[in-house]
Amino acid sequence: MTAAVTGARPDVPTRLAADDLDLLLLIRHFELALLDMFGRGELHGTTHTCLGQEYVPVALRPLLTDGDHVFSNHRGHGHYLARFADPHGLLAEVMGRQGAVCHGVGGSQHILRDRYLSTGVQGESVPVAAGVALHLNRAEPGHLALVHLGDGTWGEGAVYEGLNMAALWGLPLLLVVEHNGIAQSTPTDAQLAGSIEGRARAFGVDHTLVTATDTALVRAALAPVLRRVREESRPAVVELRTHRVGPHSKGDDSRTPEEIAYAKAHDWYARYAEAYPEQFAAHDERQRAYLAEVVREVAGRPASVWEEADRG
Amino acid sequence: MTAAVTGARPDVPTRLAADDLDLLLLIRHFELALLDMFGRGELHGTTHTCLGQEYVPVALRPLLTDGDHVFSNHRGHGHYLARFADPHGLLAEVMGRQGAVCHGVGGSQHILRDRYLSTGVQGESVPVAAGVALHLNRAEPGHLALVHLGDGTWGEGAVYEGLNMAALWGLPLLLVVEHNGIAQSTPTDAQLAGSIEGRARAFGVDHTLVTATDTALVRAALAPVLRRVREESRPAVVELRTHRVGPHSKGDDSRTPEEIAYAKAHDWYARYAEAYPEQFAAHDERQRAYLAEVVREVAGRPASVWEEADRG
Amino acid sequence: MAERVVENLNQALHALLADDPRLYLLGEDLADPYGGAFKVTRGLSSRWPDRVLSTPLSEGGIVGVAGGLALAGQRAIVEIMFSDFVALAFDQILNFASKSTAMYGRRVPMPLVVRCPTGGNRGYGPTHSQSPQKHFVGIPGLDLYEVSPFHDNQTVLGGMLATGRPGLLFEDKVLYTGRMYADGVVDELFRYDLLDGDVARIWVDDPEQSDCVLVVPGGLAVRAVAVARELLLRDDIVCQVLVPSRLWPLHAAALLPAVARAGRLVVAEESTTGGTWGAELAHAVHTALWGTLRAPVRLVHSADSVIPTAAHLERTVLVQNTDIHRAVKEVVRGA
Amino acid sequence: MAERVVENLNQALHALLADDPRLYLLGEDLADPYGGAFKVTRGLSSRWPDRVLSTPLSEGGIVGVAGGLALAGQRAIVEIMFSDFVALAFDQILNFASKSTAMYGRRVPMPLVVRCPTGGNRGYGPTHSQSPQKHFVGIPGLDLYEVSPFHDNQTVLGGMLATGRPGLLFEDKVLYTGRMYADGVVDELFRYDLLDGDVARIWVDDPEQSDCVLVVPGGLAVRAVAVARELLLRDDIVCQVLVPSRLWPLHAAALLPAVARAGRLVVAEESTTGGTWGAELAHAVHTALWGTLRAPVRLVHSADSVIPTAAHLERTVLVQNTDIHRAVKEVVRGA
Ligand SMILES: Cc1ncc(C[n+]2csc(CCOP(=O)(O)OP(=O)(O)O)c2C)c(N)n1
Ligand SMILES: Cc1ncc(C[n+]2csc(CCOP(=O)(O)OP(=O)(O)O)c2C)c(N)n1
Ligand SMILES: [Mg+2]
Ligand SMILES: [Mg+2]
Repeated sequence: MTAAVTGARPDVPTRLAADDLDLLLLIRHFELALLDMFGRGELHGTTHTCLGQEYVPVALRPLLTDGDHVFSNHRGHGHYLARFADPHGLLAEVMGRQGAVCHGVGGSQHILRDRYLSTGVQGESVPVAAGVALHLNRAEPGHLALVHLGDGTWGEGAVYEGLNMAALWGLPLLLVVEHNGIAQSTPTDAQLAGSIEGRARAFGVDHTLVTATDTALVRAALAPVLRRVREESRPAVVELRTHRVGPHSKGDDSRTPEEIAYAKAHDWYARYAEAYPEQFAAHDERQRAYLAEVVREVAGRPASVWEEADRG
Repeated sequence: MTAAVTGARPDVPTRLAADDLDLLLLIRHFELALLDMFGRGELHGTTHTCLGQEYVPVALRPLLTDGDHVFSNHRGHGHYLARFADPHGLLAEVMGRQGAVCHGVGGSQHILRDRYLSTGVQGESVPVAAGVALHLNRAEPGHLALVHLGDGTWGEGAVYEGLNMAALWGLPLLLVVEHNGIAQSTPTDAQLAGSIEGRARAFGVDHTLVTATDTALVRAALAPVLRRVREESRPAVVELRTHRVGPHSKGDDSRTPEEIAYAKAHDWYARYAEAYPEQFAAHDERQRAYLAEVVREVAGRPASVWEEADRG
Repeated sequence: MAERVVENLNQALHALLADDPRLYLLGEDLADPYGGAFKVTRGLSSRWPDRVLSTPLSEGGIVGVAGGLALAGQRAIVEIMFSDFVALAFDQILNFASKSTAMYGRRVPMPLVVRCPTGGNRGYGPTHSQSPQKHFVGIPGLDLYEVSPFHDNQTVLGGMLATGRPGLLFEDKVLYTGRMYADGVVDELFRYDLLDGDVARIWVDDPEQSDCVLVVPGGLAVRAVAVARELLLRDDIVCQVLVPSRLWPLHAAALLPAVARAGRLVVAEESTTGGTWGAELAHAVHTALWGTLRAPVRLVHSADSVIPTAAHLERTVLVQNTDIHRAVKEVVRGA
Repeated sequence: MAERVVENLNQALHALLADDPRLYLLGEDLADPYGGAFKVTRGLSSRWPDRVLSTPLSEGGIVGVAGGLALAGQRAIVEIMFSDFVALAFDQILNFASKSTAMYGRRVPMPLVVRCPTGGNRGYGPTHSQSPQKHFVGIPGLDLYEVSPFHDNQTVLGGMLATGRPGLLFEDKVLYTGRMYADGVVDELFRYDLLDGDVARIWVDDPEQSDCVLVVPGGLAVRAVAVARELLLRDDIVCQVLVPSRLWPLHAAALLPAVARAGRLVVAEESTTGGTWGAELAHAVHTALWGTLRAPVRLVHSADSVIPTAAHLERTVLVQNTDIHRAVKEVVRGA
């Protein structure tokens, strides 16, 4: 079964409750702050921002419980912030300062907290999440394991191995595909033959296409999918057509100006600002200021400490 | 596109030309001779016979040219014999005697001769064949790379990685799936979710289902597929519903008597014998005797020699 | 007579599954009535159909699933049908299971064992006969063990799971049908005991005295004992055999005293040459016993070659008892 | 000033693709205008769009495709974006590409190079900073090389392809932006030459004389030279640095004479401890020079640990110049 929820460019986005809007903007300003710091040479290593894709974890947030496992990937700041509302812990992790959620060992791409895990090798998490779902199915029915992955990650064989076992064994595994049309520098049509819908169906797995970028519409489209995964204990794939507004990592965007303009034109941020200028301005300013304060505070912390006893 | 050629149990099999029948029976008696020798403890190691599936390479034989690459797997004796009509070289390989096609180094599962290659790690050959097809496409258009694989091998991620690249790049790659309903001891429905058809379609790849076990019908169904792969230079998947009449390897058949009886009931061998008793008897006797002679002759040869210069 | 190694393994799995409701066992074709390619898992899926699962052909995926179970507070044992195919799970082992124990800034238990039927001498050919131990030596967070006829597998597997670190257990395929040793007795000449609960020590007469120490992983234990016997009877050389159950991290503390006393060490493995476990052990010994050894540590292993299928060719590649015998003699006699 | 290492690599690829119409280059994101994650492949896909292909994320599959090209009489170079991901291609390397050179009973050319951007010190974290060389040591049929500022990459890559054996080329990521050395001159104190066309020898005053030999793979070459300089200026220790381009098979013949003369050897690598290339080299040296060394071969490497992301933590794990310095001093002074 494939369900499609369209609405790529509704004329007016749905007005959001304050907490949703705040979370969207928290993620946005977190990412902008990071790029800013990288630009000024204040950060070491690399990072991948989710600019333009913030609404995905925000839409999912009330649909998930603490008992659900979330697997994130390289582009995971939004996923983390939607789950924990902890910009300090995450920024400290990226900067290697005290209070870092993983003591600065994992950095931007490798985070574990409660039932949230991210790692840096694409595709690897799908079988791992299937294993978690195998346990949930037996011991904690009604909970699910969710994997965020990009369109490009469907190049990895591990995805199919995991999906096959999840389908065979009836496991509550949800793959949330953030299909932003590109993998690093490679457009989807140069790295993915056929379709994600076909790949889900090939394993007898339900697929839902969501082209909306409106948090409320996306949430409404996702709610029944999560319910089915929980109640019927079988995997599902949700494909969200989304738009990477920023570079792949720090500053590597080799798309044409037209392609970048196209992504920007689909950015929820500008459109929401236009639709609800007053509500937006107030929240936007608040989150921007909040993040500036977070950056200031965390940057002032001493370096993180990794105790011998924690070294595995 | 999916084309289906049915005919699982036509009342009367098509009468075959002498060379086709001989080849079918050559393979059959080769395999029977091997099992016999294993049973008597005369062979070392292991082997996987293609009893019941002999018609697949026989049907393909006139559709392939010397310029095509064939990739075989663990169940490859029929594939080899259909290509080279060389039971001596193959038996010598299995027995480690002089004249062995790979000096006894490769054994039953690892054979390379001209553009024919088999290896023992399931799924690994699909990307390799895609690489060969990439070359053919550029340098020898009209030729193709064919991979024989089983239903169980679709568990391996490598299959999807290879198929994706072949589809993206428009490569003349043909996957011939011998779907015998089982992988070693595991029934297909316990190891493959969804369908092979779906898995081909997922990559935008044509799929053809062939349920006939009648060599002539199978050949007729395959001919247009191979033509398309060559002319249009794009991959295709052919799924042959077939029946493993023997054990997985030497003697490990844990199927129920009913399951084994079902496979036997679909064996082309008995049905052909029944339909054309005289033609069959003559050819059958000739090939049986020929193989007995091959066994006698090869068993009398000295051990194979592997020269230092050949050791890689 | 003592039980066969395959029975000991099978009983170990029965006992562990019975004791621990969190334990899963995954692998290709391991369900009844087939019970696995080498019959190690017979009877298990019938008793615990929920926790003993035959999987698709997906070595990487299965180890990933096991990693997920471990992450979720469960425990998992995976059977890879032939250890050659563990190559397909290299990423899950290197980059997920072992990394996860430490890369999140705190210890994360990952109780997970990958069982690997290993080695040649069965005519299975180049892709079904390898000894891949060496490729996994020195992965932070990963332990390596090898089945031996001296080590009870319930103790070994239970101990591996208890560490909370992922581990690989190598199982020599020829050993399966051999017998376990019991009660400290090898035969009418040789006795054995366990040092630190890990290193089996096989000796004649006096455990504190030998002309040479021969260290081997479990897969070579029977062969090493046969060589030691020959050396004693034919050459009057007293060779003490040490068989650690844990290959990595090295159990140097338990191995060094005997080597120090004898002043001579031979390490034999079935692995092909280069980058071997033995080279690492040799380095530890050369460093720790610098200036006191009578000869350089001698490594014996298979040739730098693919492993051919035909028995007469396989022999030209795989380490032979005569190779080990010759090495010990040369080290002792200084040839 | 000499060109940067990344430019040397890029020019090498340009030249090889221009010279050999059978050569392909495959990898993720290597097409223009992106030109690869580290920009090594810039400009190549524009000149040879048919033979320089950006691939999907499929490390195992890409190496498989390269194996197919090699089998079909072509040649292939694969770029793995971060060498950590070569774990996903372990099966294709171990069980297909290297096996195929020999397992069919005759030599089969498999001209295929897997390029692996390697190592830490860039804050990329535990799954993007590893040095996986050691896991590939001792695979029959497989060669290992490492990029160094002393070795021209056209010669290295051309030579690797010419052997007909598959090989891995490790490329230290920090080295990319550094400069090549040229004309035998390192700086005002040190000179270099190439032994056997493979081992770069860096010396002060007299190439035949040193207090200690320091062997490092190319990724540590710049660091080793810095250490040798410090040792000379601060400690008055003459340390000769040897940098083999080919790590495996070991180039023992070119390394041993200098070690024999000095009687002291330190091997430094960025790899985490255990099962290292250095241990294998140490064993060869201990055996060949038994009784003539003044001290056991000393190995210096990173800790037994995941590689953390934050710079101040990464330093506590990765080998530091001070570690190498201290090791040489201890070996020379006998501390
Ligand atoms: C196994 C593996 N291969 C390559 C990479 C390098 N890499 C990181 S993100 C990325 C692109 C991923 O594309 P996609 O899945 O579409 O996610 P997006 O970046 O678009 O969110 C690549 C190639 C990786 N991290 N892991
Ligand atoms: C990577 C890998 N895993 C496991 C095996 C062991 N094995 C050999 S054949 C086989 C079953 C294959 O099933 P299928 O693909 O359906 O082919 P069939 O045997 O039915 O012809 C298995 C598990 C292998 N050879 N390679
Ligand atoms: Mg993407
Ligand atoms: Mg099958």
